[in-house]
Amino acid sequence: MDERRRVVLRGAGATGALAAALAAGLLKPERVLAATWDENAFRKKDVADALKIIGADDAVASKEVVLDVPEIAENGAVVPVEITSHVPGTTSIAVVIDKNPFPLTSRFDFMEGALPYVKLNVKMGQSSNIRVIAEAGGKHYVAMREVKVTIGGCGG
Amino acid sequence: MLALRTSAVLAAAALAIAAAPVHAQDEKKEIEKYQKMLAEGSPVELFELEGADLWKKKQGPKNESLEKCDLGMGPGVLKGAYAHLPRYFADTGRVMDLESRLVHCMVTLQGRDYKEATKRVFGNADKPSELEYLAAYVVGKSRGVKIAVSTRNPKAKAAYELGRQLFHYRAGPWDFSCASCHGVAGKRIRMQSLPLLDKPSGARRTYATWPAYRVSNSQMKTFQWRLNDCYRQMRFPEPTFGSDATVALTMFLAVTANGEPYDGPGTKR
Amino acid sequence: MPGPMKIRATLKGSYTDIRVLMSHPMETGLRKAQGKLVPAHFIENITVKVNGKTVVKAQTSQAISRNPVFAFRVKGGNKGDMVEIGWVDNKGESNKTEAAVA
Amino acid sequence: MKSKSVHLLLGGLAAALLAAQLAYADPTLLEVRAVMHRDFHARGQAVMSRVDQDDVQYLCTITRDKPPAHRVKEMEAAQLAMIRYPADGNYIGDWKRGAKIASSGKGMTWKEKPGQNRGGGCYNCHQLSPKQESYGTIGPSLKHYAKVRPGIEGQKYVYGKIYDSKAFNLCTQMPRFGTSHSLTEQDIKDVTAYLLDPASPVNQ
Repeated sequence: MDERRRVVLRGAGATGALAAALAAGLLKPERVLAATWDENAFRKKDVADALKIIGADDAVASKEVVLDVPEIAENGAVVPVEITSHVPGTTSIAVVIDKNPFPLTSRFDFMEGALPYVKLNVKMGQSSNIRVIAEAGGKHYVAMREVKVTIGGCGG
Repeated sequence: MLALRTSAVLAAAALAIAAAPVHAQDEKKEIEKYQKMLAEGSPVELFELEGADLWKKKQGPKNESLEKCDLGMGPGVLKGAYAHLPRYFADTGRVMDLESRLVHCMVTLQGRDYKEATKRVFGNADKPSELEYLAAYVVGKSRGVKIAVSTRNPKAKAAYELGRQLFHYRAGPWDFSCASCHGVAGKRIRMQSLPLLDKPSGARRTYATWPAYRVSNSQMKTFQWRLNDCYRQMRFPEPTFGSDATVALTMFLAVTANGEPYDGPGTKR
Repeated sequence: MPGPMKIRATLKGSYTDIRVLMSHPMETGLRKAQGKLVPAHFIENITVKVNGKTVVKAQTSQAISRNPVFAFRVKGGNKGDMVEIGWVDNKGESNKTEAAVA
Repeated sequence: MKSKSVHLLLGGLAAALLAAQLAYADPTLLEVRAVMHRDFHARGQAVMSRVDQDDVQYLCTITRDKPPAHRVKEMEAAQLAMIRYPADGNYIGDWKRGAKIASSGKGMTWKEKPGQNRGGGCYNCHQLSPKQESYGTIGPSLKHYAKVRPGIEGQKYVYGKIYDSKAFNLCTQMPRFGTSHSLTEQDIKDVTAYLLDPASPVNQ
């Protein structure tokens, strides 16, 4: 799909090279954004660092952000998560699992026409809090639930 | 830096109030919720799609597809076929389950060698087996059809009786039978609920949701696998794929589940 | 060769429900097989388009379950609208598919 | 298990009967065993003799775990005689090691080598440490078990129960870990310690 552009991005590495590519008109800004993967945020191992880098370290707890998860997961390989933001003007939702080796699991950006809703399956290494952060008008709103990952079966 | 950390900690403290603890009485409800959400967000349909392609794929010495395979309702008839299996097949004089019948079709229609067709009956997440894909596809065609397995044929009846005896047969170093874990209602192993399988109350829903996608190993699992892995955990020798004993046990469970609308391929933890 | 991918888009009155299934190993890079670490292999970007217009862009990590399943929603919609979803993973592999709203 | 030989002999007869396919209802247990010999195969340590029942397994199967009282006493006594108590008279080992054995559900399967991954699978059926929330309910809760089974008598009982559960409750679903050579003497001492040592989480 966008393989050539990805190669350019990967190869560019430093932002300077990317800026140069943009200036040279090789890439349109909007298309660059489409393939961006926020490596810096996804590689953070500490939840506070991950929250900080996505600008959510001062997020306000909000009942407008609805997080539906089972409180007990029989297997950490698949934990279903359903999220709806009722915060007006929500433009993105991020899903963070505090105790995972890399807490930030995903980020969804909603354009014109999309409802701020997503359902997905995440992996959890152990029992942990899951928090979802909705962004609206530059502010962050958060909802959090604890999910217990249990041991099932005979273990044999 | 310090200020940022403090605010993060405070935010976490405020949130802790919102995160309600799990009470024992809610455990069952929450596990049921997990299972429901798991089924709703299941990738099992991907296996049905692959299975459909495999069903139509010409292969083997005869370069034939399985499209004319008779699963008991006539050549190529898939709708509802699984809901009537295992059953007695006059052409082989045997009671057969889905997997043994599929292999029979590979041998007779595609001209394949039995050994080759059963060389790799259980796959893995990286490479599922042919039978796992095919089972997903075929059983999906019985979704919503009531399970109606007949014991009218004497051999079918004998298979049922043998299956019932096998279910209760205690042996092995740990003295287990199927009933050791599946003979009492309302018990669990670790946090895993154990269905009572020799009574319709427990057998119906459980049987109707196998074969299934197992999220613990991201794999589509057949019913032959289910029995195989139970016997492994019972510390028995290995049941031979497609053998009369495995078909008999399946027969016993299927008949006990009669009347339940089939609802697979399922999704399990 | 990426495995199959499947979209189901259904009009639900005031919104359209979009469900997508993707075959992908989503290897964490932390799992060992035969004593060796299996290299990380996971989808990083997903784009959802309706009638050619991008509505959702997602960035994902190795913490998304194997064989990912997502559900999204768009306002309104009409039967026959085309939904196109594509992904790109960390190895540069990609896949996409489309389906009409039913 | 000596009583196996009798059943084996009868098993041969049943196998002969089975040469013609079973076409009648309600097979006897010997016929069932002959089917298993035909339709199962040895794999690794899971050898075919594992499907041969001893007298306890046979009686419990035919009575659906409700053995007649007159048989229970004599058979439990025979099981009791099979328990090898530690020669040093010490039943208590290392509870920390016992905790690992209690948590592990592994060992004795066809995927494992003999003696490998020796687990007791205790949590599969019992509650033990109050801190471990994932526990099974097939067996009774053993939380704070030192209170239930105090003193040296308690230690001897627990050691014996793990070694051969059938000596105390003939048709219990609990395996005979010592009699079946699933756990070693040291393993059983360690699990006994996990259950009874005051420092063990089970008693906290």
